[in-house]
Amino acid sequence: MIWLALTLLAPFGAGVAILALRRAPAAVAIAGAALGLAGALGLFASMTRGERIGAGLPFLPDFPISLEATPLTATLALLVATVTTAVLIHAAGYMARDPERVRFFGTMALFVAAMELLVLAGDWITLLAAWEMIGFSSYLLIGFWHGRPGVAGAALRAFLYTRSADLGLYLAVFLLIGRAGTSDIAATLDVTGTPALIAGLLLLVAAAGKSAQLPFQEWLLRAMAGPTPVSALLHSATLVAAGAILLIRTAPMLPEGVLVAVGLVGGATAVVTGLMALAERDLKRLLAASTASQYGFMLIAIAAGAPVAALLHLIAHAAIKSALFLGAGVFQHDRESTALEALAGAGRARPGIFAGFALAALALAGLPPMAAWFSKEAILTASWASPLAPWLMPSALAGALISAAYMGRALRVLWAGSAERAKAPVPFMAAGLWGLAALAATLGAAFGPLEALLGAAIAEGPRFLPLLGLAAAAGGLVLGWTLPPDRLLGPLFRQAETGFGIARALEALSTRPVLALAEAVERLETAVLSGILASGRAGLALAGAARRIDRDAIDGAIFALVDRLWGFGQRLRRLQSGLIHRELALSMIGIALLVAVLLIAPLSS
Amino acid sequence: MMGRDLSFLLPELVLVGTAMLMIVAEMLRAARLGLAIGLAGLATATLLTLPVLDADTTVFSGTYRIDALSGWAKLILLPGTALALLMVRAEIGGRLREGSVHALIVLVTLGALMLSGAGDMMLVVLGVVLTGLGSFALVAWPRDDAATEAAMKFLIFGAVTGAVMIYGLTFWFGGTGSTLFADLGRLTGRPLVLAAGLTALIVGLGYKGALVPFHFWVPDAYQGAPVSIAAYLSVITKAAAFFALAQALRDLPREAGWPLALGLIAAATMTFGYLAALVQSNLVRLLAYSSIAQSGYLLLAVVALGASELALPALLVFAAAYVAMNLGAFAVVLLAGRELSDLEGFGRAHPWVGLSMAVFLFSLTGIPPLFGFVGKLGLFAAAIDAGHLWLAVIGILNSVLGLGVYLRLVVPMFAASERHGAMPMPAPLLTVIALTLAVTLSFGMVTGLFLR
Amino acid sequence: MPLLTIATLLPLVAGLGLMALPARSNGMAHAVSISATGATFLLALAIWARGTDPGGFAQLEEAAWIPAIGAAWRLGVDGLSLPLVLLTGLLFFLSAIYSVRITERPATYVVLMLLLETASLGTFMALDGLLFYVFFEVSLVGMYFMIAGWGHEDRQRAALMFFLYTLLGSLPLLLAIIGLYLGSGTFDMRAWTQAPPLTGPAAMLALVAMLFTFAVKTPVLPFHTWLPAAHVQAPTAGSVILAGVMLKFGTYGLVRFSFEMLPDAFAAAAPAVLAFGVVSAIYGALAALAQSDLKKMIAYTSVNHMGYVVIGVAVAALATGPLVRATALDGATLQMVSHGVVTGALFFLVGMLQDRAHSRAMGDFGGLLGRVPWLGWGFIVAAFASLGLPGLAHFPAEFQIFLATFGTRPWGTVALVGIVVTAALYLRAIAAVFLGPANDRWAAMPDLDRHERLVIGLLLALIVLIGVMPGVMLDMIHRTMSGLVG
Amino acid sequence: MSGSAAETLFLVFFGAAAVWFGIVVFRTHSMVRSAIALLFAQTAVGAMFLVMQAEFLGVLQIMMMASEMSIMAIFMVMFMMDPGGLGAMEMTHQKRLSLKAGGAGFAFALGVILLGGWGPAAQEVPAAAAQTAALGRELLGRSMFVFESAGLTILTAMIAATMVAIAPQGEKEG
Amino acid sequence: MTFELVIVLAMAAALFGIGIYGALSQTNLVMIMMGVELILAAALLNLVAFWRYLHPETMAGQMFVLIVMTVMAVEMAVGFGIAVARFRARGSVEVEEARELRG
Repeated sequence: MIWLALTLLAPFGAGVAILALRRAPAAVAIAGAALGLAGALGLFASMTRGERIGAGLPFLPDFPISLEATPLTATLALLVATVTTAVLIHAAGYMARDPERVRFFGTMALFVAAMELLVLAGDWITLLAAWEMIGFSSYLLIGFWHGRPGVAGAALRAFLYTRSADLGLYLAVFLLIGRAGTSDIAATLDVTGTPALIAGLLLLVAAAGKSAQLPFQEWLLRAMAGPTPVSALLHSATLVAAGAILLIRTAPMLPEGVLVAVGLVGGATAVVTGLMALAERDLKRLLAASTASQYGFMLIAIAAGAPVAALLHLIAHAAIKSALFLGAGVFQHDRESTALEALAGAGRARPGIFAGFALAALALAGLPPMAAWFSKEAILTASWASPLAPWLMPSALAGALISAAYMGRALRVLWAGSAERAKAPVPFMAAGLWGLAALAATLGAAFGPLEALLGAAIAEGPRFLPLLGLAAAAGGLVLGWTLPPDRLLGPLFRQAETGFGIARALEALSTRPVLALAEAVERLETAVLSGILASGRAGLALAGAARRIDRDAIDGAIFALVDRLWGFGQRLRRLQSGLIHRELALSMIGIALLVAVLLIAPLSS
Repeated sequence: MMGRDLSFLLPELVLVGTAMLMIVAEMLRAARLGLAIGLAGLATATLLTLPVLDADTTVFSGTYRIDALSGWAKLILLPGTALALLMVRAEIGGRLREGSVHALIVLVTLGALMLSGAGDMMLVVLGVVLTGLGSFALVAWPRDDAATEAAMKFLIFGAVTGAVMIYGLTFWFGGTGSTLFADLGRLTGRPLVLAAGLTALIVGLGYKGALVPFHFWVPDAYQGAPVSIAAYLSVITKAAAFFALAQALRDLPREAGWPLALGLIAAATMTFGYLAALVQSNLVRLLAYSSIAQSGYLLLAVVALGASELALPALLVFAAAYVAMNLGAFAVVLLAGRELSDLEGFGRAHPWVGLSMAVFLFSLTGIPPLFGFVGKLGLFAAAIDAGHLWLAVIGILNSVLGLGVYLRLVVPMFAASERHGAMPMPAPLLTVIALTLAVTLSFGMVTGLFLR
Repeated sequence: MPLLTIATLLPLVAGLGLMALPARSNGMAHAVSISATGATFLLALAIWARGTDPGGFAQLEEAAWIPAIGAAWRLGVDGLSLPLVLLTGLLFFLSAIYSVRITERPATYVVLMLLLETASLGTFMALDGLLFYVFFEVSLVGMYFMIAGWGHEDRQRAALMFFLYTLLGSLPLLLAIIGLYLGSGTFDMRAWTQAPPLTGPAAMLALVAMLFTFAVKTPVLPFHTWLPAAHVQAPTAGSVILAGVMLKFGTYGLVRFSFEMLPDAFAAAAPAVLAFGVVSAIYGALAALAQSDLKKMIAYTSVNHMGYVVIGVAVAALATGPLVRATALDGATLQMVSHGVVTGALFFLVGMLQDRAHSRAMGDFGGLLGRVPWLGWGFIVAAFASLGLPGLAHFPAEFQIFLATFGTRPWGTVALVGIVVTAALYLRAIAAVFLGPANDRWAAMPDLDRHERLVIGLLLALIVLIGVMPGVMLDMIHRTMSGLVG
Repeated sequence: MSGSAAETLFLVFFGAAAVWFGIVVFRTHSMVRSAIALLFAQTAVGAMFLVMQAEFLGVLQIMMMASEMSIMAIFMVMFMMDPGGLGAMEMTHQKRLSLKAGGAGFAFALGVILLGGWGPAAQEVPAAAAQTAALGRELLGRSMFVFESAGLTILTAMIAATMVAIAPQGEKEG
Repeated sequence: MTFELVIVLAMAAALFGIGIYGALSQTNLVMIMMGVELILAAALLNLVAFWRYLHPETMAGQMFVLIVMTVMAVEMAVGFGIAVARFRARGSVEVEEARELRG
């Protein structure tokens, strides 16, 4: 209980305290994150002792909030806490001179709290709430430098893309709650049959949106407008991870049909976004595309029936990618740009940082004995063994090759150019980076016990698979180091550069119609209004405007209905000719009608 | 027998005496005295009505009815007449033959009482003629071009419709051998005779009650007459016509078809009145058309007669509300001027009177919690209860039209304008406005407590 | 102590007292206004503290009015009306505080506000059909004068449009009320609820009349066109009251009258009502997306949010299980409160922005967040609440509504696209007004002052409170709704 | 039966006369002639009353109409710029429509008369003296209120007529 | 039903028709009043005929006749009074000249 509360409330309290006190933001944030880390460690320790921890709070009638720590969620909580602590330490340096530090650290701390809530959620409503709140926090963080041109648009896009995909989660949650009669996640995992298929597909949509899988990858590439620590956090253990976490948690429920779809999305993303990363001209965008591609791997793992492999890769990737971003942040700090051209040689100017960066990059490429090697291995094994689809393994392998290639390319660019003199040393940033890089290198050792803890060991595959993986990694690195991407990719380069037109197609299919519809609605609104006005004016013209009463204040204001009736009144008015004999004659006609009615009415009744 | 009858007729007798005394006062050229006598007489008659309010009987072998309808009618018509007298005093006080006007008004009110208690065709005929003759003279009182033209139109319409009515009613006499409405049941199974008399009655009383298509005289007569006379005509004689219609029709089988005919007339009247009012720029004419529209609403209650118990109460409540709010509105017009443009900024210059006018107009529209709303509520309830949902719907649609009409007055009143400086505020007029305002405002909320 | 009667009449009496005073200074008018609305708010809290009765109405107060026709002064509250009463008390109080800046004929303005408060409270608490209608209509007159007298550029036209539209809309309700009366012989709404007096075609006719009224008031497509016009022209406090309180008359009536008093007819018509709700929600969101005028945009989002309420009520009639029905009604009721608080805050904020800049066009601004952080962050939080962010007021309500909808008529969840479109439009508005390069035109713009911070702070606190602990409202609502459907 | 035949004959004769003079009223182009024709028409009606054994009413009709018509003639001479009252002048408009209206009125009335189902006719009527006595009882008994109302109407008419007819002294004619 | 009754009623109906024609077709107030007189004469004839042939026992018929005669008289009196006033004000009693008030 206490660990659970500490994990959640420490970052939350830190965020509130920062925003309220507006003092020493970095220190408070790091303290909060550290306390949270302690809590997560405590939780994890409890798990290893076989305890189960849960808590409930009232929320909606019949649907309480519940929190739950299982080995899986505790592991994830620990991961989040670890990465965030490191990133916050780095950010203390990175943001040292920013006048809006308070807002930054406050939002970061709240973001972390939301992410922990997501991870530890025991019921769907809490999960959904946390899911949306991390979207909101990331909106604030991506839009942190809101004064700069383009930033607001990037933040907007990030939130909108993920929110559109979130509809899938909403519907899935409605469906699952409706089926199970409870919002408890564990209980709903028993759902089977068609509802499970539909819910699974809906969850896939939501996860694809958050994890920037095809076709939603675009927002992630643009989300680089935020400060680098933000990117580090988003890409590693938090926002983007949420999608994969969702699928990992619900994996027991997913029927085959969904798994095929997951595999399709994951495989395609791994390859396509990998190619995009290769063609990228901006370091941070390259890393972003690489993130999408790595999450594609995780989806492949889930499709192959090995969510544990996905979890391992998630952990490995979290450490690696945050380290890479922190490194990129340092380079950006030096060169005040993230364009690859501008960064040429930036690595050689800070060999220490570059070493950390390179370590992480090699890890990502999948070189043994670093973390990603193990996880990629596990994924390859699982996909080889998967009876589901024969193309899972090849696509994973291709993805691995491409990952290695773009990492090789990045290293080459950073090393090859002219080394200008670096600015002042950056101890905080370096500390964060090295801490993470070290994790990236060594985490693999922890995977075995972790698998044991989760009770899901990965089966051994054929012998040649590790060799194949190693070959892909090494080959990719070499190719990326030696060949410029346009030669490497050949005719694909142009396509990859523009993201294969997927983003444009998606916008053409969604945003444009919506905006067009909105325009149409607006036109309808004005047409309705002007239609009323026009008919009112026509009525006035019909009336011949016998007298001008425009002087009266009211006339300008007479509402359209009255306008229209005006003409009618004028016509009736002509009956009132003032000539008695005419009026009398009209009365006589009236009498005749009256007689007719009086004669006919009794007959009809 | 006769003593008993006369005791029921005390209010009428007091009023006759009052009229005689007023004529004497006029001969002595003592207009103020005449007015005082008139007010006192009206007050006495009103008080004398109270003891017989619960009666449900007839006097003189059924020719005159002393029942809830005629009793409440007196309670509405007599105070209304007193208010009208005050307005007349404010408008033409001190001018020639003022006393004749006062006396005529009391006499016409007597005719109105005859109508509202009529149990006999002859009384209806006499009532229509009496109120008509007095009204012609009242309208013609200024004797200028406009007034005489108005009176002439009024007269011609009145004479022709009156003659048609009399001719038609003779058939009812032929059919039943009686002139009592109570005997009309004998006509069952003779639709033609029934229709002839009905047509006649509707023509004669429809003219008096300003129903389409017998309304043509209304705007002209109101415009040509003094404003206070227009106010008087728009409430007292009109309300009396509806009371007479109710007295006559409640004994007739609904199968005779009159509910449908009257329903159609009601719909036409409401719609026509408001549509025509919409385009007026002369305030008196505008109010004339508005009062035509209100006639259509009053007719809703008559249409429901015999099918809904709510019909008579609805008729009385709305008539009371109508008398109060219409008199009030005319009183403000008397103060502000006869043209729509005279109202510009009036409410800002004289906030209390302006506010009163807004209250009267909103009440005429039927907006709660004003008296007019309660009246219309009863009318709609009666109509729906009687199975004429369509009429209620038309009534409601027309309420919106009416709002357009009345907002044309309210809005400029509160617009910024420098037109109005200090102006004389005759005390009688302020009294009228205050009293009608009190009734319009409070009776909407509290009358219910006194209704049985 | 007849707290309900006192709360209802207190503002009116204070207003009349102010009118009767011979000499009135501006300060005095506002002091009366703030103290009267404040006292009424306290009374509303006291009524809240007394609580409701799960079996029906609580805290009944009766007095004779028109005994002849069975109409009486009947007040009472239940879990449906009490949250709305509290909301009304709060929003009027805040409007009074905000309105201290009004210097144009403040006494009249205050009297109108107080009249409106009496009418609004009366509408929610009346247990007599006739009394309900009276209050319902009086509010119309008050709002008309409010818009016509203190509105912006084109106020006369907007006021007329508002008045004609809603009067035309409310008169059919009168017919329906008359129908209920004729069917039962009384105006007691409790009797109408316990034994629905109309059946068959008569009930259907009455329902159609009612639905028309409530559709105009709510407003539901295609009867919504008065709303943007009225909102754009209304003074800020008027907009807040209109959106925060008066739109609820429509949905409150939908539950209280259509759902409770004509259950069979409403159940038969519910698919159509649901369709209208869905179309309204989507249409409102799309129309809002196309606006460049902030106030108009928020006005259109009201169409969207109120559409969800309509969906909730329709689903409650369509669903079979009592749990689902209660969930739908819970959500609909909570959504009314949430919308009042959130949209109230948004209108206040736009009003404050307009006070400073004399413009409401998004394009005129940019980068204001750095200049006026209170205003900017207030708007951002309120906007995210409005687009349904969890932890803020709209989420629990919308979640319940959609949960029930999905379980009953899955196609109804099409309206979910509304939450994406509202997200888009708010983000766009935030980006245009508060983010991006700062516009030098507004370099001297002052941030919120003490009064304004109080107003916004209270509302935002409530938004978060409802979002995090909906139980404070929902428990009471849920008890009543469970009784209603069980 | 012969009495009845004579009655019928007289009724037809006077009836035809009344109708004929009625037509003449609107056929001449002189108001004086119109007035005289009306006088004859009313007199013929009065004669019919006599034939129908309503002697009192018949006499009343003939005398009243005679007096009234003379008043009317004087008025015409006074006001119509036509001292001789014999000159021709066009005094009609919308004749076709009026004819149709008159025809329709006649037709409807005739329809009611022919299809009214009046039942058997009474053969005997009270003698003149008895009639007058009964009428007196009716006047002072059952119909007293009506009768008094008629008196009140006449009073009103007097006041009304004098008020409008007398020149507005001090305002227009000094 | 009897022949005499129908004859008289038919004659009255004819007078009624003529009266209506007159009231509608005449341009002069006095002439219009003559039309009204004819309609009232028709009513009188009706009443007497109904009394004579259907209800001789009741005197209400004769009473009604008296009332209608009164009505004729007073209406003419006031009518001419108004004619005088009109002639004073305008110099004519032509109805077509009376169109100041309209609309």
